[in-house]
Amino acid sequence: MPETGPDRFEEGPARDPVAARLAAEALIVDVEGFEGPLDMLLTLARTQKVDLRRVSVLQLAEQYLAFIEQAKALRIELAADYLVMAAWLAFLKSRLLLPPDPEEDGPSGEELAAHLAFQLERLEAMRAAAARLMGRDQKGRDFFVRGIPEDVTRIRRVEYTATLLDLMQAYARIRTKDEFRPYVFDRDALYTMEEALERMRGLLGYAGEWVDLVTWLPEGWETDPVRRRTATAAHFAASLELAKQGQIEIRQSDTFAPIHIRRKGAR
Amino acid sequence: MTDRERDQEDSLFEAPPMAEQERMVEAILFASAEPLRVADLNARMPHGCDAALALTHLARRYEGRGVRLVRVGESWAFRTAPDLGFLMQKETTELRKLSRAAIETLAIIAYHQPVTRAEIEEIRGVSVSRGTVDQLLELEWIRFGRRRMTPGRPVTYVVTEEFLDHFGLESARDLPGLKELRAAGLLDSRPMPGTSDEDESGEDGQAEMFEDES
Amino acid sequence: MTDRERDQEDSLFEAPPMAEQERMVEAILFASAEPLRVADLNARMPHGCDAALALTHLARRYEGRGVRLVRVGESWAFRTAPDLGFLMQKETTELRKLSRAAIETLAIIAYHQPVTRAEIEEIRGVSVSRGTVDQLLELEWIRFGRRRMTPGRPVTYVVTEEFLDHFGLESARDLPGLKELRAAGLLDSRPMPGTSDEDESGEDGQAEMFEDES
Repeated sequence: MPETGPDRFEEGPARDPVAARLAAEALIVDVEGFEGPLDMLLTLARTQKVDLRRVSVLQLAEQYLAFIEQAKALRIELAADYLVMAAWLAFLKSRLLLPPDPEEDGPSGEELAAHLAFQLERLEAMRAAAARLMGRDQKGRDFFVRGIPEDVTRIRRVEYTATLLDLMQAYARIRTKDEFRPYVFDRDALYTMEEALERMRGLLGYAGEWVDLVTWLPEGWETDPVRRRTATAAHFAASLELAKQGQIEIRQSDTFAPIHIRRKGAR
Repeated sequence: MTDRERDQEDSLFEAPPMAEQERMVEAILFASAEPLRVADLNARMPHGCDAALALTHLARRYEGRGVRLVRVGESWAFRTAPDLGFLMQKETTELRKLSRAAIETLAIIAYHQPVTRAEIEEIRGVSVSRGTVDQLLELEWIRFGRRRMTPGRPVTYVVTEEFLDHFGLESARDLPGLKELRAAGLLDSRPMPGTSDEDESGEDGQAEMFEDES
Repeated sequence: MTDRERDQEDSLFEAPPMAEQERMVEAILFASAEPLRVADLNARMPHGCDAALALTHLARRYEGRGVRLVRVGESWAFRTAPDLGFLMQKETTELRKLSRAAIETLAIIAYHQPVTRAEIEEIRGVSVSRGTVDQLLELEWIRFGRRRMTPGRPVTYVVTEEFLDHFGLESARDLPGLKELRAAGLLDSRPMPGTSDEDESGEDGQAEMFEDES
């Protein structure tokens, strides 16, 4: 970033004297080096060379505002949080300088100043703590872990379980394989529309005259009520499909009357 | 401590005291990712150190401890004491359901014992894999019975005491028959039209089988 | 040796003698690069062992040696003595260069835990970049703590056992200067005068955490 600084200014208007440009560069470098406005304030506070607890917040505010002014004069773009801090410090400065307005409530200038001092002290304390932390002996640098750790061999013992119920169910399954079916899906008693469609296409050639759809049911599906129902439904759906395709005609003389079909164009 | 300090002062440009050398060897060997030779140790320790001597001291210190200093070829390393090797294992038990093939095979053996592999296959309608039988043998739920006196003298399988114990049975004959299974709702109680007689006969066959045995 | 044998016979179903337990703890911890909890040790040792007691004996035995038994939070590990670090050039791992922001953020989390991102930002006076937190999470030096019971239920950050291990700390209470900082009120979450005291709970949380531990 510092390298790009001068370039940016060289592109700018040439009226800036060299000295000002150098100052601007220095300032840019400085702003870049700060970790935000609080960090800058802390650096400024250190220049007062007093205990942070006795830092003059008013003086600090003035220093900061002067810095911002200078940056503005040099047309340095400052991040928004620097400007927010400047506005707040300007407000604080006015509070500190003017006699307290009894009409106005809210914290006094002194309270706000004390808080800022606290924040600075806390930030500095954390910096010191961080430095002490990093100064400790560190693993992999000062002390070391076992170089040849021995892996714990995991012995996985698999224990198989089966209950008497499992055993009996298994046996029942085998002994009755032909008839024993889990009653989830009874495929045997289900006639699909695809099956019916397939079947009817094959039979269509014979349907020159009107035929009752019921007589089209396949063998073994006419008596058992469950099978009859599913076969009928499948064939009905299939006949609708065939009618839609223009292959057959359907007629029903009355509600619930038998449904008749015949091949289209048979006559 | 003052002794050591004096020692160190005396030997500002000499080798550290042997106790210190021992510590160094200990730390280096502990942290090293591989066994180290005496020469490696000497190379890493301050000038004038005698790693070989420090090693003998250190080895003595670890005698009878949970870890020991051992020589691996030309090199040295710390190793777990052999008698504590069992601590380096972690046993985990995993419960797993028996596969369908295994439970079916087991059921057939239980209901039809003594039974040959060919018979099991005939009843199940599929071949029985070697692994399935091995697994049941390993679980000690089945064992070999007497050979069948038929051509080829095939081995038979029977269930074990361990099996009875696991399933809480006094004898294999306590296994419920098909009728009881049906009564217990384990079988679809709605027989297919025209097929009801068939499984009845199966049941008979099974009863027969147990009678054969006695 | 005969003594020990007699001991072992006597205690066939009792815990092994303490000297033996000490060897066991030594072997297990020597074999592990990671710190292990007392509960982990007990789980791997024979029934009835008292790993905690064995650890105190063991720690004494390794005092002043080249490797030391150290406590890391709830866990224990062997680590080389820090004064011998100079011998370990080979083992030295390249420590990732942490940015100033990362180091400060880490310190703030360690000293103020559990702490929210907003609180970290308030202390540093700048926003915390995602990368900074990610880096610390990746190093496993910090982890998410409980959510703060304030509006928005923000997540909090706390330091991990790996953090303690890395910096050779027994617990977060052993952070350097923690007492002084707390006495000076510098770990208080002091809200800006005139703002609502939503942050109050944060202060409680932190005090609580350190008290919990003691």
